[in-house]
Amino acid sequence: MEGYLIAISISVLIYLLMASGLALQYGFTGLVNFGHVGFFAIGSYTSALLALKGVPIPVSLAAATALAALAAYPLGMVSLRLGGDYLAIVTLGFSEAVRMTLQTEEWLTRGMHGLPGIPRLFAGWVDPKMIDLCIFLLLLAVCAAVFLLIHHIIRSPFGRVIEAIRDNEVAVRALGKNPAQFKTRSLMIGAGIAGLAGGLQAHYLTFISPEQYVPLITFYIWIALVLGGVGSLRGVIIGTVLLVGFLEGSRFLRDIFTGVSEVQLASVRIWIIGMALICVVLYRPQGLFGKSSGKSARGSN
Amino acid sequence: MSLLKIANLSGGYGDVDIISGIDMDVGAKEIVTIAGTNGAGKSTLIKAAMGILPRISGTMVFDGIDLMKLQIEDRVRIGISYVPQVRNVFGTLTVLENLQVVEHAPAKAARIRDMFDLFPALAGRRGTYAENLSGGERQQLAFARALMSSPRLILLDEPSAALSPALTDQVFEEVKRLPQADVAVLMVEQRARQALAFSDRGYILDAGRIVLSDTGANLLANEEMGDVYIGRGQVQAAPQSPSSHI
Amino acid sequence: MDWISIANAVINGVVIGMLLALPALAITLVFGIARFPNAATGDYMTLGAYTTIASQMFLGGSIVTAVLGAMTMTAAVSLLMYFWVFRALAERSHVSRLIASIGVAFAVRSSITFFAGQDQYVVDLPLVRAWNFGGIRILPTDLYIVGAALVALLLVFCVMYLTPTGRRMRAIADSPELAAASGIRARRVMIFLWAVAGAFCGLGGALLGIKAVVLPELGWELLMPMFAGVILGGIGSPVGAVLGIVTFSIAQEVATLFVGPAYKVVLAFLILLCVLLMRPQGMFGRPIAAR
Amino acid sequence: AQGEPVFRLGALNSITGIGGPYGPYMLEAIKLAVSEVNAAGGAAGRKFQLFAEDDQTKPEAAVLAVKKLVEINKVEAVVGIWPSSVGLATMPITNDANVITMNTCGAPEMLTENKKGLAWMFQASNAIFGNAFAEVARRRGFKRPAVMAFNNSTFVGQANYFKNAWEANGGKVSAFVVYEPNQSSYRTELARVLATKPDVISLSAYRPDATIILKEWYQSGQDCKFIMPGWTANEDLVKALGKEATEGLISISNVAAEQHSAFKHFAGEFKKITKREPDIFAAQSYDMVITLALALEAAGAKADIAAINDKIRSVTGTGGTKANSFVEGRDILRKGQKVDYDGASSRLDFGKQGETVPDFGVFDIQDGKLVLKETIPGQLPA
Amino acid sequence: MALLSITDITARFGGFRALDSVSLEVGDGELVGLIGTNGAGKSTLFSVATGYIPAGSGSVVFQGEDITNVPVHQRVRRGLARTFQVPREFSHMTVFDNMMVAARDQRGEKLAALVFSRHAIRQEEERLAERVREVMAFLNLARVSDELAGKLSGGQKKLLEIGRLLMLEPKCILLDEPFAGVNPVLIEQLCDRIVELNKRGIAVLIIEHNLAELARIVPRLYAMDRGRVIASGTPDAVLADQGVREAYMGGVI
Ligand SMILES: Nc1ncnc2c1ncn2[C@@H]1O[C@H](COP(=O)(O)OP(=O)(O)OP(=O)(O)O)[C@@H](O)[C@H]1O
Ligand SMILES: Nc1ncnc2c1ncn2[C@@H]1O[C@H](COP(=O)(O)OP(=O)(O)OP(=O)(O)O)[C@@H](O)[C@H]1O
Ligand SMILES: [Mg+2]
Ligand SMILES: [Mg+2]
Repeated sequence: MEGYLIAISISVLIYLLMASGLALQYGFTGLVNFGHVGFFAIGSYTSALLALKGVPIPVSLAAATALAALAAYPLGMVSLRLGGDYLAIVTLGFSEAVRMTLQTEEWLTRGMHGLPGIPRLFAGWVDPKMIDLCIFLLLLAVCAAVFLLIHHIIRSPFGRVIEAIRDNEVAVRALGKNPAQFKTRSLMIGAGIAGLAGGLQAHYLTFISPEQYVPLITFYIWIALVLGGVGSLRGVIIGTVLLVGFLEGSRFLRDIFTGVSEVQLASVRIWIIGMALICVVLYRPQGLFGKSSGKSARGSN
Repeated sequence: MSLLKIANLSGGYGDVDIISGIDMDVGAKEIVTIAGTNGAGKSTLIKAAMGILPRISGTMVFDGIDLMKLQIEDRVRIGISYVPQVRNVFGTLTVLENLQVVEHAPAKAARIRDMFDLFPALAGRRGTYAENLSGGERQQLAFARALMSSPRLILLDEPSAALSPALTDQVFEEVKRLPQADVAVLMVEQRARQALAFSDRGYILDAGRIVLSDTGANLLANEEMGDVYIGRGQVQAAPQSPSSHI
Repeated sequence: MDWISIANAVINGVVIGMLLALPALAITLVFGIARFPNAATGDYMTLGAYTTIASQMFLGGSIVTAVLGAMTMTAAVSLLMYFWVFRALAERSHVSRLIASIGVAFAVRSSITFFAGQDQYVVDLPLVRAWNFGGIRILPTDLYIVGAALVALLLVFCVMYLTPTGRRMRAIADSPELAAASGIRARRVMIFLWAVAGAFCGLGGALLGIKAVVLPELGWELLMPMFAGVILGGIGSPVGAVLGIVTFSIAQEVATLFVGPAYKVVLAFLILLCVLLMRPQGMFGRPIAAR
Repeated sequence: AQGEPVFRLGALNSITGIGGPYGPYMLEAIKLAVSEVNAAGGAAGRKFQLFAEDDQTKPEAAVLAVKKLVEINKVEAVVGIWPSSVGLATMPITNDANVITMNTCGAPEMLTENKKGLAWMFQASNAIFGNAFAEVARRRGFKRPAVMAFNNSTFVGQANYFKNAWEANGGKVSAFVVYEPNQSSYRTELARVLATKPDVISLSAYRPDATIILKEWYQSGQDCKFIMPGWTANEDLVKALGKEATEGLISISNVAAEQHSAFKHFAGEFKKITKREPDIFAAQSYDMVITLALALEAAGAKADIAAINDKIRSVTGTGGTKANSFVEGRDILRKGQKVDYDGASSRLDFGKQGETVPDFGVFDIQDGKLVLKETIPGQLPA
Repeated sequence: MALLSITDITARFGGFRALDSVSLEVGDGELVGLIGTNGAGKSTLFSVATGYIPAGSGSVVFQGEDITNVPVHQRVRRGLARTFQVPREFSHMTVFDNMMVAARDQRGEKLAALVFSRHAIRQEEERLAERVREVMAFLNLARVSDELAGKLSGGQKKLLEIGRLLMLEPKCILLDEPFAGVNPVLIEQLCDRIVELNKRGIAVLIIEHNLAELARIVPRLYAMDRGRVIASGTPDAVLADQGVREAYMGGVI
């Protein structure tokens, strides 16, 4: 039982890391990044390949973070010219390009065969039974650090500028600030976090293959973000927990719907997830726990 | 008998009342001006009359019809039209389309021709997307758009803002002529002195309440009000003979 | 590469592009007017394909009635979802509408699989051979597909640019409040929009079902190329959507000959990126005002 | 059923995702086998209690699903694992938890990663399959084969081994195309292959994409043969394409050795439930449960996982008395004899690393029916 | 020597010539007005001067340097700032934050500084907040300090626009109809403030249709019509110009 809970928690925390990166990019900077999974993939493969070559895991994770962040640099340049939905499709294309490359360049990535036998975090350091727990604790610490970092960033003058960019880029330029610079940095930080998440996941799963990095993962992160309420870190946490809750909790539907076949049950699961999405968006406009709009109502006299 | 009768109207965007306890009349063929400081609630009041304000209470009757029950579109149908202060044109439509798109316009083509006669600057730019218009051109278009549907009451939110003196005069002349065509006018103006001069009546709004209402002439004569709300006389009179006041 | 292969690849790209042009039109209309990328588009297509299969299986009748049935069905579902979901979200950020549409996509697809299962279906139509003009192959059924798409495009174009409805649509897209203050009844216009969008998806899905096989993920998998096409063409532009998706498809097919199937997606996206860097608003989009 | 000793069995199937056309039937087959075992009073007196999960054909979903099976349902074995990606991603977990797994994965890495010997491959590995394809092409006298494969590890592996095996004998492959899945047309990919004028195409595909490719091939009017895996080229494919377009396709699948009684029995029961012919994965899934049951029977009611696992090779290996069903095998075991279960999917002789090397049946599709032409022994590449 | 000199600027939109070789100068510390018919090209000229619209031909020289091809934000950093005719507030931020963003070269905008000089940043923030409060008090915005800027009234947004400009401490400011929609009482105060700013050495170029106020404060005036400068000089001279009277004031005496 605890093992399963820990596994789910690990899954939550990995999604959470990714979501926090996206929260910085979209929630606070307004960059519509639909290629988040691309950075995640870059992180995974970088760390996995390095570790398989014998590089110590902390080093490989650092490299994963750095490389994912670097990969975001050119996209930041592109985001200079492209707004909103146009950037969305370009980033989506980027993540697909990453996946195709991983899939095709067999000499490096073994292509579709994937990378088995990636060194596990903490392997050889602690009792195998405790590894998952340790990974969970590590992720918890990483998440906390990342949240603190983001919290600090968005409260700073830097955060104020990226928030302003989200609202009105033209006006930001009129204030003598170069939006491209801020956007690129925000994109790189978010991407780096996703890369780190990817690396950690690779060392947790020990097997990765290109099929894991499909755009659906990006959609999931977006869903988490919107469920919890865009623009608040607390919302990100709740959204992610809810998402994984929907995805995983629906496994236990079997105990409720005893009559239906397995195929139908799978349909019911997806149906419930779909309905939950619609209902949350419809009936909880600010996300379940987002920034309320009440702020404006007070104090006009 | 008054065309639009507002009684004890309160409302706002959130929980807080932006306007409260408003009583106001606009008679048929009357020009009524609302003035007041920035943020007093003038636009909010106009929006309430158009049905755009999210939350209102009180009564509003237009020509015997209870307005509180009507949708925005229906208010247009019974003869109310509106020029907002901001976002007053469809930016992604061309000048011509901005006029064509108005519903309830009898003899549309002829009416559009009239509008282009009235504002020749627009005629030359008929194919331009409205978002590319200059500030003044927009204002003209917005006014023309509101006239399209041959309304009986026209709500104008600062029609002269961004207009050159020549055009301001032209627009005001047009407003002055409206009662002859059986159109009543309720307008918000910052150039209140100019506006009150030809208004039948005026209201001064402050912090969401009506602090003074009287005929246009009487308001202009009220010194204290001038200092606090509508500025001293010479400022507004200036455009006609600018050099004398430097 | 010899020119015959290239010609065939181009023809193939045109056919696939035209097939996807129908749902792409639906996407661009909804995108331009209801202001969000509707992720349920793909699954409306799937619904169209399955409805075609179902009406063939249970009601018999000709393929034409089956396709018409599919169009009606998807239009109905599309309207239903408008009334329940998207109407209420009109004032909200387009990302929340996007997420809601993902929810709709899941709900529609899982409703299908609940009854039809995960296995594949095929539309019951005899196979015909292609006409062969000295190596260049043209399939009669493909001509129908292209024909249907062209007619649909013409229809949308006429409605958008020659009738008041199109103007009203664009006015609502621009500012719902001002549209209402101009006396436009948004309700009617939106009903028209969603019905047309649904019917187009249904038709596209049915045609796709005829051409390929019918699977639960049929439409969902095509979302990305369709969005890419729409964006390439310029959001909100019907002509752009069709030309965009056709260009995108041709690029993919021709690229298959040169860089292979895996990198064709990458290449197509590179083309997209290059076009966007030169014209950030897409091929036929209107430039965003400079001030 | 409380108090009665049970064996907790997990089924991890690809119900949704790309495995959708196969996974649900694999689960049906597993349920069928479980009910047969339980109807016979269980194995060593222990009844099978089944816990099913959907892995969505995705490794990361599979990880959570298998965690749930292991941690919450406390299963002792997991059967029905279909794609190699899921097999490879879940192996570390099942190994850690000491759980037996039985799969249909074809990736050779499954063998090297099977470090504890707890995993059993019921499907021939890609290498063996690729070899068999090449062997059939050679026997049929083809000169210019081309290769087309769905881009995933199984099929790319198959295609590569085909190419290697063919070229090892000095031949040349006229075209080698790996295509991206989930497309609505493969005409340009196909055109690239057909442009090289092959006399046969080794098509490693699943049914949906094979349906489209064959449709487009037929429409193109160009003449050539196809060699395809049995789970794709079967009655369902005929149903989808009609007799004319499928005439003469060569379909290869592993067959139960010598006589088909296990398969016949299974197919009959399976048809009663699902109204259709079982495919090879369903047959393999059925065999997984029966094999496990026999091993449990042989190891005894008190045996631990390791002891049961040890028996798997012995209840299927050569040298025992042949059995074709659980009851037959159990009765032989009860007599104190050694048993050799020959299953519905193959004769199931496991190699050192848990792999099977089945015999392959070569079928031609004639007038919409699969007709067995010959049987060739499977073999690893040289 | 002129602080800002615009020479022979031309700008086209498709076939439409919005600016037709316009030349204009603002001297160091000068206060200059710009009037013109609606659609004359005044706002377009501002956009060209600040880099939002590329100049078709001609040059923009600021502080002796040719900045015709310098990007917008760098022009602002050199001290050439503008307001927009249609306010461009950061609608989802509070009025206070709108003002805070505006201050230039904030230490805390650098990521590295966030980690290494947190104390300095805090001090800087306090200093800025003080200045923001001053400016807001002057513009009558203190009352709405915590409101989201998107919810301000039309006039308040114009004031905010000016407020942000004041935070920038530029050398030369281009004001695009700052008084449109602003209450007359406040206009007078704004005028005084503009004059005061100008006295401190900031050059101002101001587009305004409110001639009385404009003429009261500017010593020099340009008039534009249909993309050209048609007159320049003292307000009296310009407003007496026959062409200007016809084009701008509809011939009214
Ligand atoms: N992007 C554009 N496309 C087409 N025409 C444009 C564009 N931008 C401006 N114009 C036109 O250029 C002319 C000048 O516009 P500008 O905004 O500079 O006028 P202005 O002098 O500021 O007028 P106002 O006093 O009304 O604000 C106008 O006729 C306007 O329609
Ligand atoms: N959309 C909105 N949501 C919340 N509050 C608003 C909104 N619009 C205006 N307000 C508030 O209502 C008050 C009155 O605004 P209104 O626009 O009616 O003022 P006004 O009298 O028209 O001022 P101005 O002369 O500047 O246009 C202001 O304090 C403003 O902050
Ligand atoms: Mg107002
Ligand atoms: Mg202007």
